[in-house]
Amino acid sequence: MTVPISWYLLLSAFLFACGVTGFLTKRNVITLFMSIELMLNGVNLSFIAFATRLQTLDGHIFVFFVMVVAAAEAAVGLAIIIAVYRTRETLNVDRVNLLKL
Amino acid sequence: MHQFLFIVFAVFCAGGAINLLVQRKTINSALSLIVVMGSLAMIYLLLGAEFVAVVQVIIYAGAIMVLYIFVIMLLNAGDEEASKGSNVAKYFGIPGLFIGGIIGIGVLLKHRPNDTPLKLGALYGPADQVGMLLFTKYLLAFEVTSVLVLIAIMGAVVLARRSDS
Amino acid sequence: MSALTFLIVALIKIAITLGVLLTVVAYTVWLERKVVGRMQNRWGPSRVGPFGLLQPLADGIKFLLKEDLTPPYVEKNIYLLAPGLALIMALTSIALVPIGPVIHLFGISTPVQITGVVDAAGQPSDINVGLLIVLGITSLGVYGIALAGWSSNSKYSLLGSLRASAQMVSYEVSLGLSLVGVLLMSSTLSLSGIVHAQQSTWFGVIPQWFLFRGQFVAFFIYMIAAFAETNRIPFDLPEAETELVAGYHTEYSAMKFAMFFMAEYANMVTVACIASVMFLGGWTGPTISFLPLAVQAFLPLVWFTAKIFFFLFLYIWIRGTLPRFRYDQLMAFGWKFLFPLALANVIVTAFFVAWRA
Amino acid sequence: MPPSSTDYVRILPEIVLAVWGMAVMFAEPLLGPHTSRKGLGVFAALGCLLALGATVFQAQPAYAGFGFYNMLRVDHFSVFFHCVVILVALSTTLMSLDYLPAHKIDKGEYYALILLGAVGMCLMSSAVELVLIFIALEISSIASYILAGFRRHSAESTESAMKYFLLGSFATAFFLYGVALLFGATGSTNVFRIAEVLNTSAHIEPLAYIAVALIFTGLGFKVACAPFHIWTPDVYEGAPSPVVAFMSTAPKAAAFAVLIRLVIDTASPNWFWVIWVAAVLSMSVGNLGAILQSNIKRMLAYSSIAHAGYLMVAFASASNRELGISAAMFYSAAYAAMNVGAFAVISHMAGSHERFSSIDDYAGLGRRSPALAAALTFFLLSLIGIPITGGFFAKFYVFSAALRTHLIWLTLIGLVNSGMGSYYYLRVIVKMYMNEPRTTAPVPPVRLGVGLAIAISLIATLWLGVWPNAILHYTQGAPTILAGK
Repeated sequence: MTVPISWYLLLSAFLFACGVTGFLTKRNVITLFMSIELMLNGVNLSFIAFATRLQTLDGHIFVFFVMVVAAAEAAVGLAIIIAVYRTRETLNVDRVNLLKL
Repeated sequence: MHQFLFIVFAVFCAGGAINLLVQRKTINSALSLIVVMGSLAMIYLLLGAEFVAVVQVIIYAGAIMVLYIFVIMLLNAGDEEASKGSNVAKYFGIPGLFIGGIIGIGVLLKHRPNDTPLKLGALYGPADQVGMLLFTKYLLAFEVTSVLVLIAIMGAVVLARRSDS
Repeated sequence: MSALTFLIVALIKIAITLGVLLTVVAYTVWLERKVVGRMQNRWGPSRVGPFGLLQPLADGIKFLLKEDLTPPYVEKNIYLLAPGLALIMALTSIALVPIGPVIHLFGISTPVQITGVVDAAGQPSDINVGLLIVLGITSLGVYGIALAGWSSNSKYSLLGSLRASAQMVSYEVSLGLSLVGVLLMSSTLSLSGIVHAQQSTWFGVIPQWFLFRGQFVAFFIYMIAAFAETNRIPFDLPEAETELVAGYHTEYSAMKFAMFFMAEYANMVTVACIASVMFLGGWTGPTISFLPLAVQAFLPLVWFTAKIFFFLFLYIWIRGTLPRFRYDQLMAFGWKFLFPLALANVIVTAFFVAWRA
Repeated sequence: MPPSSTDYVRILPEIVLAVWGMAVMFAEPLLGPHTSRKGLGVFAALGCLLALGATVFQAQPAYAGFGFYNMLRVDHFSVFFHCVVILVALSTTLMSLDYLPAHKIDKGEYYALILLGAVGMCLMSSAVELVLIFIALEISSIASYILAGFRRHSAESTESAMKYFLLGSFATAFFLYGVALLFGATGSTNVFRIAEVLNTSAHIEPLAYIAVALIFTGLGFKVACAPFHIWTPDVYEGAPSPVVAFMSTAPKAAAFAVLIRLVIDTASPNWFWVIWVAAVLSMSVGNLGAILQSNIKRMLAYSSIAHAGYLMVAFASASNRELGISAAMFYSAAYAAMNVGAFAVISHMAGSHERFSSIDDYAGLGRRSPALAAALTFFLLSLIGIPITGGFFAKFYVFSAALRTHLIWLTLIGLVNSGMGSYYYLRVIVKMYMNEPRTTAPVPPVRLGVGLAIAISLIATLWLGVWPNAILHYTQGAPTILAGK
């Protein structure tokens, strides 16, 4: 039994879309960050699926770099959250509104 | 078997992703994200990317998400409050996403003729070969990531350290 | 081997391993009480059965029959999930540990390892990235503790679990790095492959364990980090009872508490297994030729068990001896001493391996 | 085959910057808590100078070409952007020497972050492999996020960092998805290989179009062109002024470099209408937004969106490779010079806690500090595009490139926008010379660091405005090389 590659790509697109939706609708900063992680995960699945179709390990390598970047982003992002929380005492993005958007 | 396993984990994945959106409690969202990551690791295994799968568990589920949970606990992030903020993003973003999704699916469906079927473990990615590639062809990228990590560490320390009185 | 036989063999192996593991866990508790008792000039448990040998059974019955409280204001789902998660993660990793060589029983050959199989050429093989899976499962173990503390809705629990997760994440780095030296020398990530790399001896006497092949620094780093990973004295800050009542399991009682308890001891056993596989040659050991063949077949298991119990005794011994660290000392020790040392060990080993090649 | 010594020369500027950054990082904890970090800043500036020297060394024809397993490529194009980025880093370092102590954020990590961030920006201009481009992009972005929040006790600064981070990572995810699809559609992550596949194969996979759109979205966020500009005003307002000088120019120039390499070299021309739309939107939104602002940093933020729009005009005309690309390169250099200069003056004027950042605070500056006012006037005139300034020739080349590729409407819209834009720049100048000062407090004396930063920008702007041929000649060499395999 085989699985067509488009199934993998659809799943990956779905995860990405969920991430985008979360980013646009959620109000808690930490959840927003998690939505971004979800988007990156969706992308990773695409990389692996394409690598499998093309029979090259380059896609796997890309996933490693994405993971490193995600880890770095998480560290910096959570530090920023802590800094924001210290000056504001809130995690709601709508209340972080000193600078008008 | 492959199809069955794929469907099971894909359902877990999609369910976790949806649950992340629906949940109001931050910690529940985080847990559903862990479920997504775990099932993605299983899907990588199905494709034969064993090393990537394990690293996915160790890095994503074992390190990054622990950090998230840690911060959630540290800041005592409870329920998400429903607030009325600017909804511009929603009004433009969601329809945009919808249209983008339709285009994407359209492309994929149109693509159907050369839709490659993937067998179980179709591209075997053992640790030694991945490492070989990492230290030859991608050597520069690998070295440059150290700068990235250094910046991240430094930034985290600078931004989150206690007030220097 | 047909699929059905494979399945049956695997199930039998799982059942046996799980049974043995849980027994070992139960009797480690007994051993601990007994040994610590002797160290402190007490008797330890002595009433239930000869030498108190039935004490674990009595404890188990007690845990089962006690009232199972769920405090109000807890996050119910996560509160119930956490102990299960901790126990499952603790029990899972034993599946990857090679406990013995290939055995032949009833016309079936199979290695004494749940994930191990015999390939077409009759050679034992297991998962290629076995060690990484063990590390992955260990890194997931922190969720049980973190979630327990979070969901209990109590400040002691929260503080305990914050400490625990920070501690485990920090020491995991040194733990992982300390194993890299061994990986460089054995050039495989498969656990049974690592055991095979240590099979030969020098002069027919001294075993070529990685501990004797220059990895003793790594061994000590591993042991220290492992103590911190399992939250044992002198690194048991998450449950430091003088400050935090009982840390993350303050709000747990009866069977749910017992699950945390079992998870901790199962983790100790796993850590000991990995230590003996990575540094002490796993199930390898001297063959004693005058014994009958049937007994000799079981010698590897004996060696393995002996090594495990050596480590378990070490745990108990240290518990009876050392005081607890202060939390900032613990963090400083992990990051400022252990981590650079582990890194240095990796670099030195890498140079050595490259020079030999 | 291990990399040769030539390979290392090809990343020499990056090596110098990285080593200097790490040296600053290591030196920081060795200094006592009350020691001034000015010495570290001077040291970092020296590192920038050395990196500039390394770039000049690298520019010799002997070192041109691919390096590190075809990961990067040294050519006119990369050398040009290296110089821009390193000069911006140098000016930022110099203007921060006195800003940091005044705001009680005198930390060595600041300089280390600028140097290490510059590593990423330099690599962005020379990388030809998407893996490396992605990592370099992230280095530059993450360094900018942290720098934006460097005044971490100020609510504005942390808020700016948060918004920048959120939208920046969001954009990164889009970029990455685009890369993944491009990888799937063409089977490679090498820019030249991708270009080859897309330009030669008879049937381009539709996936490639989606991929380019996603990549464009991601990079559009980074260069702040409309409709992906919303983060810009908030982030620029909250971030420390020297940091704004840095992140409104260097990462942007680098992102434009990536955009040039990727979009122009890989996409077939039917994509240029998207750039056309983005250019028109950016110019209009930027200029209209800027008119409404009362805070000078916000005003310049909107102006930077408008300038991104002008740059996009150059892109839209890049179907004529020679003119479009060289105009875009010239524009990014000119914009960097004049914007850094303007922000150098602003960061000097800002006072503690960035109190004086309203346009009204600049009233009467012509009398209070004639030299500063003259410098700011010069930079603002350059932003308008008055002759003898770099801004003039930048706009001139962009619009003439557009005209030569028969983009009449785009040129017209651009010119109208240019006229509209002059209003808000002139408003500041009028305020400075015609209005009464609000306070009698003397403007703090200009120290050496800020003075040098202003001088560098002034000279660069003037040079580009008076004698543009040398630069132009150099940039015109780039496109032919860029195209060649």
